[in-house]
Amino acid sequence: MKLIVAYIQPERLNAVKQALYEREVYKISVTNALGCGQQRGYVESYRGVDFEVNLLKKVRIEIAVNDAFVDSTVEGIVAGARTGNIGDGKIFILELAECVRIRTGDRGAKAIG
Amino acid sequence: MKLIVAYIQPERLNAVKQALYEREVYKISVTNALGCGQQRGYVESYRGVDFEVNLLKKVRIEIAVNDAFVDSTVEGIVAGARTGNIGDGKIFILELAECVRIRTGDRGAKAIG
Amino acid sequence: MKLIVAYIQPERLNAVKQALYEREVYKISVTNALGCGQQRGYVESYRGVDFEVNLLKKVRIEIAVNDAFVDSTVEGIVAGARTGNIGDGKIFILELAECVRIRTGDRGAKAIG
Amino acid sequence: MTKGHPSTHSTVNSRLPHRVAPIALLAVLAATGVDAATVEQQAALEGVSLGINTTWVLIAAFLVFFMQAGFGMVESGFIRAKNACNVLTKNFMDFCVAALAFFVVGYALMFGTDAGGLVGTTGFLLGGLPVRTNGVPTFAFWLFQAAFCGAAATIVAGAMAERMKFHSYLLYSAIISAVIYPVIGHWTWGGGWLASIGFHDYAGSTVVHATGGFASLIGTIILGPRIGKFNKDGSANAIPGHNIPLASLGVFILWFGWFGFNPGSSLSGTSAGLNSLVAINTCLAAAAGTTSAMGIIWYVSGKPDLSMTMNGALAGLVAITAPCAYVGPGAAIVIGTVAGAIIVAGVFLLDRIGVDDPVGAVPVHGFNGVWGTLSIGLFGRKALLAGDLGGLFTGGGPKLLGIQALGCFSSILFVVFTMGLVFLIIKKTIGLRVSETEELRGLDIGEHGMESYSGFQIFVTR
Amino acid sequence: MTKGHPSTHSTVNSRLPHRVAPIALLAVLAATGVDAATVEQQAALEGVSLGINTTWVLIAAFLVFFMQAGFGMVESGFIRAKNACNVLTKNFMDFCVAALAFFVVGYALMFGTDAGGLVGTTGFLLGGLPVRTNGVPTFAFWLFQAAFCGAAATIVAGAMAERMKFHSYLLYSAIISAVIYPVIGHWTWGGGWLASIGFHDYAGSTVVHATGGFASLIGTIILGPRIGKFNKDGSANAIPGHNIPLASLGVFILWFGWFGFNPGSSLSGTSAGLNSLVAINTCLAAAAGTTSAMGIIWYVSGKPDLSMTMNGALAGLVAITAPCAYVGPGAAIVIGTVAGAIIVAGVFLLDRIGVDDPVGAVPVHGFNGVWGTLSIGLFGRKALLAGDLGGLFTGGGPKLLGIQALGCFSSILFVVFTMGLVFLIIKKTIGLRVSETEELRGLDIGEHGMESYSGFQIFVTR
Amino acid sequence: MTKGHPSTHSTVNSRLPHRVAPIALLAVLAATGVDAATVEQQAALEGVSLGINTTWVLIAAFLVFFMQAGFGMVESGFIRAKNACNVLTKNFMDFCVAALAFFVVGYALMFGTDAGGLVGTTGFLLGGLPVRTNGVPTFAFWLFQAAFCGAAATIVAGAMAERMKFHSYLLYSAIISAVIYPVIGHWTWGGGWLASIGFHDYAGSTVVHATGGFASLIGTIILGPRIGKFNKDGSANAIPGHNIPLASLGVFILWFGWFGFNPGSSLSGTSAGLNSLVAINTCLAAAAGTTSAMGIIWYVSGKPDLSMTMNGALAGLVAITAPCAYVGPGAAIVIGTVAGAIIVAGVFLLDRIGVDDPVGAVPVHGFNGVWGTLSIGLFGRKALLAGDLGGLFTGGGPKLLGIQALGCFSSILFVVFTMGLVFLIIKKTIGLRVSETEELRGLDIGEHGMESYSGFQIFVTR
Ligand SMILES: Nc1ncnc2c1ncn2[C@@H]1O[C@H](COP(=O)(O)OP(=O)(O)O)[C@@H](O)[C@H]1O
Ligand SMILES: Nc1ncnc2c1ncn2[C@@H]1O[C@H](COP(=O)(O)OP(=O)(O)O)[C@@H](O)[C@H]1O
Ligand SMILES: Nc1ncnc2c1ncn2[C@@H]1O[C@H](COP(=O)(O)OP(=O)(O)O)[C@@H](O)[C@H]1O
Repeated sequence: MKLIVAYIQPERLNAVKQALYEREVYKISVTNALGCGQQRGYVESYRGVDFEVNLLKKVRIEIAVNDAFVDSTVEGIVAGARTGNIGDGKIFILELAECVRIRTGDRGAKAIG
Repeated sequence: MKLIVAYIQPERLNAVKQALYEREVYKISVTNALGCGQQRGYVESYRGVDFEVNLLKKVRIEIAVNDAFVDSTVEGIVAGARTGNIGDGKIFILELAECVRIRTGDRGAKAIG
Repeated sequence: MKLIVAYIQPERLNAVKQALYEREVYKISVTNALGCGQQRGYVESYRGVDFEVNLLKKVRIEIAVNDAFVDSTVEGIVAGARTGNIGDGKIFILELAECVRIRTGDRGAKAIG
Repeated sequence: MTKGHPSTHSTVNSRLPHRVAPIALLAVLAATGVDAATVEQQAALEGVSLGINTTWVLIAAFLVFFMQAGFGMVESGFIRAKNACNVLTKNFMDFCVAALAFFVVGYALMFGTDAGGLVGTTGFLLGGLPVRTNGVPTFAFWLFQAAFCGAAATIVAGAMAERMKFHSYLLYSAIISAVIYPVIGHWTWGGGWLASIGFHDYAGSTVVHATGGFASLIGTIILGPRIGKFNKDGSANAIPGHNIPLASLGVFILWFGWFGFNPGSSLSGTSAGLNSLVAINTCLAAAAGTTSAMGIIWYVSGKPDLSMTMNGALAGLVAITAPCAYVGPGAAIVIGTVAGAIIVAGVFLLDRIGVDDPVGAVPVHGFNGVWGTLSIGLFGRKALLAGDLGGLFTGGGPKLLGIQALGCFSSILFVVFTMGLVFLIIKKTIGLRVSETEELRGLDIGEHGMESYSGFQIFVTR
Repeated sequence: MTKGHPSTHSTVNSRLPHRVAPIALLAVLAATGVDAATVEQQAALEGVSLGINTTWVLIAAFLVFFMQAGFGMVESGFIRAKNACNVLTKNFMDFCVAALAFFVVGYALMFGTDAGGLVGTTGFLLGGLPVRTNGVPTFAFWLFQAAFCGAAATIVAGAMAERMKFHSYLLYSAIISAVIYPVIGHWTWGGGWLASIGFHDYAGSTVVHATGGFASLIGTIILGPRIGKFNKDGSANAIPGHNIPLASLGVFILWFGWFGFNPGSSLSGTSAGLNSLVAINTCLAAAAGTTSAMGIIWYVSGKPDLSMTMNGALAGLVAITAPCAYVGPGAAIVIGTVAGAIIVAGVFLLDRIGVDDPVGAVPVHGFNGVWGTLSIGLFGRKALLAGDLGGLFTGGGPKLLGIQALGCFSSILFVVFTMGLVFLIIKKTIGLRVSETEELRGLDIGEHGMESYSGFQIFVTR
Repeated sequence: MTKGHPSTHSTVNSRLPHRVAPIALLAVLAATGVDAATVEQQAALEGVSLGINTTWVLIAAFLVFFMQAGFGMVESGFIRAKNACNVLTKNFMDFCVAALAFFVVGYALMFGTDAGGLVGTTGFLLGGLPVRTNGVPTFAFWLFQAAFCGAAATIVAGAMAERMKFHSYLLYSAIISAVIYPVIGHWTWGGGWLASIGFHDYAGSTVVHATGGFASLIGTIILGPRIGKFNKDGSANAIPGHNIPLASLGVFILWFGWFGFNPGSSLSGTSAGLNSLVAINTCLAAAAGTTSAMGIIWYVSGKPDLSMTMNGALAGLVAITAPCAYVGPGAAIVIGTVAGAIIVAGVFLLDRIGVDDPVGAVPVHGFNGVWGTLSIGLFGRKALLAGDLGGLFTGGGPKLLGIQALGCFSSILFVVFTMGLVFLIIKKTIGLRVSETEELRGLDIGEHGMESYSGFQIFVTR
């Protein structure tokens, strides 16, 4: 099992969800994040004082999948999130030691989906 | 050491905290999340246009524990979060390579608690 | 590759970013979190009813780095976040199995920076 | 030639004062030998006087209407974000339902020809009414009174917030504005039995506020507390409001609107002295209520809690509503100060006895409505009361206090009994309370299918 | 001796009524043998009468000004957080640009000496005007009218929100307040051709609201829908507003301000009966509009949607604006009820035909502006219309309805044509629409370099 | 018979104009042979005139009171969420403390019998005052003035926000409303030495705004900047406000309230022409200030910053406050335009010299208070000034400018000196500033134990 973490542009979230659905990945968790990467920030100003905002709004996605689904999940995220511009985001893949479904107490591969 | 990540229903947070206290797990970190799982979303409408909301409000808990505490922690989360309804949530367990307490520079098992 | 997760005091974020810049770590992701650790909470009251707030506002940082950068990153976070007071925070280090840059499809060490 | 709005306007504008003289009056005066110019001027004078009185009443009515916004902001700001739309919809509909119901039946029950001192019986749909009432056009008088009716209705929205079904609420709202409030209003302001025994309530501490406050009390008791408000041992938990700046704006709007509520109740812009007295009393009592509530909660809990402080302002305003025309500024300060103490004690009391009133409507409107009404019996000045009774501390003996107590408690009894019945019947039939899931997720989504703050990250752990 | 503000004040205060008598009038009256005291009193009376009328107009103007805040809150609350500052800046500048433009040219075009029934030609920079206009000081009249002008301009801000360039908007705003609105206003209120054929629009359902509403319609069509509003198959997506409590406050403020807008249009505080009629009608139509919109959307979509309900209140207010002085309270309720149906149908219609109006400005102000104007031709009462025409259902035959339709549609035609041209020219030259990136990130950052809610976690996934 | 509120009401309503004639006047007039009807009418006329003047003053007072809400929303919207409750509590208590203090001592010091041109000495607790003052009931006059006092006090809340201890603030607030403001007010409006040398300040650019603004300046200097406002090299960081829509609502409310502040200062609803002039000037100066501030910041920083634009509106309003009755609309536009430039320059200046004023209170109220006061010496018209002096650019020579400068600077000197002393003493005794931890966590939790937006996710990294 793997835990896939991805940072994407907020406005791509719906496309990513769509792409994952098509790949039969239905369960995801989403949080709001701020990211600082290659993408240049922008300048805000407030009553005459400029300041650079270099933490840009991103969306963080977390998906636990069985190993067989890793490739299609990654591919789905890329398909949905990619625009070709800097700031498109990153995907991180972690080894998932165990997974528990709270409702039933199921564990492992069975619990994940 | 393990890093335990759990998604639970927001209104179960206090019960989970309580259950963990009873199991001597005092340190947790919490973030706001949206989740899309087996639980059906609901329909909102805005000025006559319906739309399905399938990202439901969840709470994400992160707890780093020594291996000895993994079982009781998982059990505590389940005890606090379980209602038996779809949407109760999931627990993911990751291998934790290292842990550092910023204040003291302590590392490893000593730093975790 | 490692995924470094750190919880710090919100007001130390700028200092941490600064310290990481100086150590040539430019890419980070940030989320809002609530933490419950050794630090005592505080009492709020609302129309005469007191209640203890023991989930304190924290900031969660996530940084993916190549192994060579782990030490300097950890050291940078400590340098920026440490005040010596309880509540300074923790750093967790996870093994990172894979990393993908969405824009280019690059994988591994190349994708991380 | 430049001109403004067309036809009618011109007519209206050219209707100079000397043209409005009623023919009859002219004739009478002419017959008595008064010269024509004087007669014309007398008529003109009355036209101008009517103009200023109507202007006063209309502007006051607009201000009282605006209080509805204040109620909405206080009620929504003091509850959780997930129920804000719901309470705002209730508050909105309170005014709309009140306006329509007060038009169709309420006004008739309240101000129609008295039957047995209990209820009015004429003027349904405003039919068959004289052009003027109490010296101003009946339509202006109606608007002022309709806004009062809306205020009485919406008090309950806050107390029963976060758990009451929307359609049940609509039903409640229609009943209180169409029947309950008008009947109580008739007793005191419509020439009913309380008016005849000399009960005084200048602008409605009892008629409006105690009515709304005690309807809230019985309603919230029947409805039960919100999930999570009380622990198993009976101790109360705090469920903080989600938007204190919005609530504070609401308090300011209410205070602003109260300057229409109280001073406007003279129905007369030419009553310069009276209006000024009422205005200064309103202001000082509110200031005193705020200050004393803040001081007491600071002393008791160690922090100057803003939510309690703001309730103190409202407490002072409610308390001064009945006596504002009958006492001097010094007494107004005393009345407000006591009101501030009552609100703190009242909030603690309700928490102690397990009654869940999310916004403090019961102590603000109920308890202080009683206090304000009674305070006339303590501080009322003979000269201002225009009778031969006065207050206990102002040399008038205990009689007036007795009358005040009788009027206040009989009104409350009536509202508790009738509204209790209404709520019980609703509970048994269509139900009062939303399901637990809906309460946890929030009534905004459950009842209205929408969110108050779309896109914002909000914790709903409580 | 205690005294208030210095010199001028004292002068003003000591200027007792009997001193304001114009010499000429005194002479005339004296010559006719009327005794001096009476003459003085006549002058004094006129002074007082002028005072109350001016007070009425000024207070009404203040209320209409305050509507600008209501528009701002409704418009910003009904859109996404990322564009709130942008629409608020537009709304702010609408009033400021309107005030300056209406001072320099607008007033002259609207109320200057008529040329061919089409446009006014004198009074630029308020030069050469009489001291009084329509019985009140010209400056007071100007302020009331300038506030109307600002309202007409800002309606468009909401409809074109979330995607229009800021400097293009400023240009639009200057043109509508300096030229387009004044010309349409002249036709009806400035003695132009519509006034002469007997077209009635008491407070501006056509002049203000249909003008703003149809400028919005043509503008939003030329501008195109927001990214993500419509799917490829043409079906509409909901893009919920980010702050419904704020929007609801805005609706209350608008309703409050409307009590200046409509009743103030008599320009006369001494018109007690007329003002009271207008006020009650305004209130009842709004209440009916709210109730009917809520009922219908509840029936249609299964939930009492608050955003639609609030639009219902505004719909009722817009619809009653033209007929408020010409119909009775019963008709006002009917007019409001129909308005509530129109708003629901209108919102659905625009979604169906692919027009994206984020706040519902077109159905609220445009469609209901038409309905309100036509309703005079249906329900207008001869006695109130001060002519010999009446409404279709009130025994006046179809003629008035025809005139109303002509007036309304010719005004709309003019605005659609001229504003369409303006928007097209802007589009071809400096551009109407921000870049896609800017639209996605939000205009607050793109156009103003700031955030509305700094520090708050807000999802911008839509 | 239908009737309204009981007893007193009826009495009041039946008190038709011809009944209010003071007996003495009747006797005098009768003795001079004027016939009885005329005498009665004269008395009635005066009653009506009093009614309209009182109505005007009361409504203006209500509007000025409502400005307190505007201040609260601007101040809280322009700071960080973690300190919003704190500034709102301060703002609330400012008005309440001001009302009570102005009742007990302030009014006496300001409007009591003059002693040496420096201070009033009678009327503590409003005792022993005449029934009328400046032609209106003393109570109405008091309310109007008390609201001004509250405004002067609350200006400081914004400038010293986000770091000042709450109980120290309360102390400051009591001192400024009980003593400092009344003394300065006495000099100009209470018959003091500035009034006698012909200093003009119609509605308080100096008396209210410069007083509040320069108290802010000295206070914020003594208090020191917020943590993180300035870098080591002295350059300023932006600390953006957390709720710009709320702040913008606040600006609208202030503008709305200013229509009571300025036009109400005539104390006379019968001064139709004067009130209209003041109203149009107020509106145009605000519009010009907004437009020029937006234009300048756009030019300077490349973006039309809304926070600066809104400050421009307030700058224009402050600047026109003194001259609004003495200049024409053209000059009002010029005064507003310059005010817009002053606010931008002022904000930059303070950032440059290391003074931290979170909401811009010093440049808005302080610098523009000075500019407005001086502008009378530049643009004042002889005819309106009711003396034989005029402005420099209106042919009146430099003398008036000199008097204005003297009055303005001596008032400022007094406030800077006395308030400086007060703040220093507080600093040395109970302390001015909260602890660093508390400042970082926010004063809402530290001082009041509550959060403004419970449940919302808010970043507090700054
Ligand atoms: N090494 C990293 N550690 C943590 N987060 C990262 C890292 N690299 C990228 N991110 C996240 O991904 C987002 C996009 O990265 P960026 O480098 O701007 O895009 P791109 O992949 O197109 O070069 C960043 O804003 C940040 O949130
Ligand atoms: N495979 C997964 N990857 C990421 N998050 C998941 C996954 N499965 C469940 N979740 C999270 O857990 C929440 C509850 O899951 P759900 O399937 O609805 O409940 P249940 O465990 O009762 O079947 C989801 O809303 C989501 O946030
Ligand atoms: N074992 C843990 N699991 C998850 N989060 C933790 C853990 N320990 C600490 N944290 C996070 O770190 C924050 C700081 O921890 P705390 O113990 O208060 O500080 P210190 O490291 O100075 O003792 C906590 O608020 C919490 O968010």
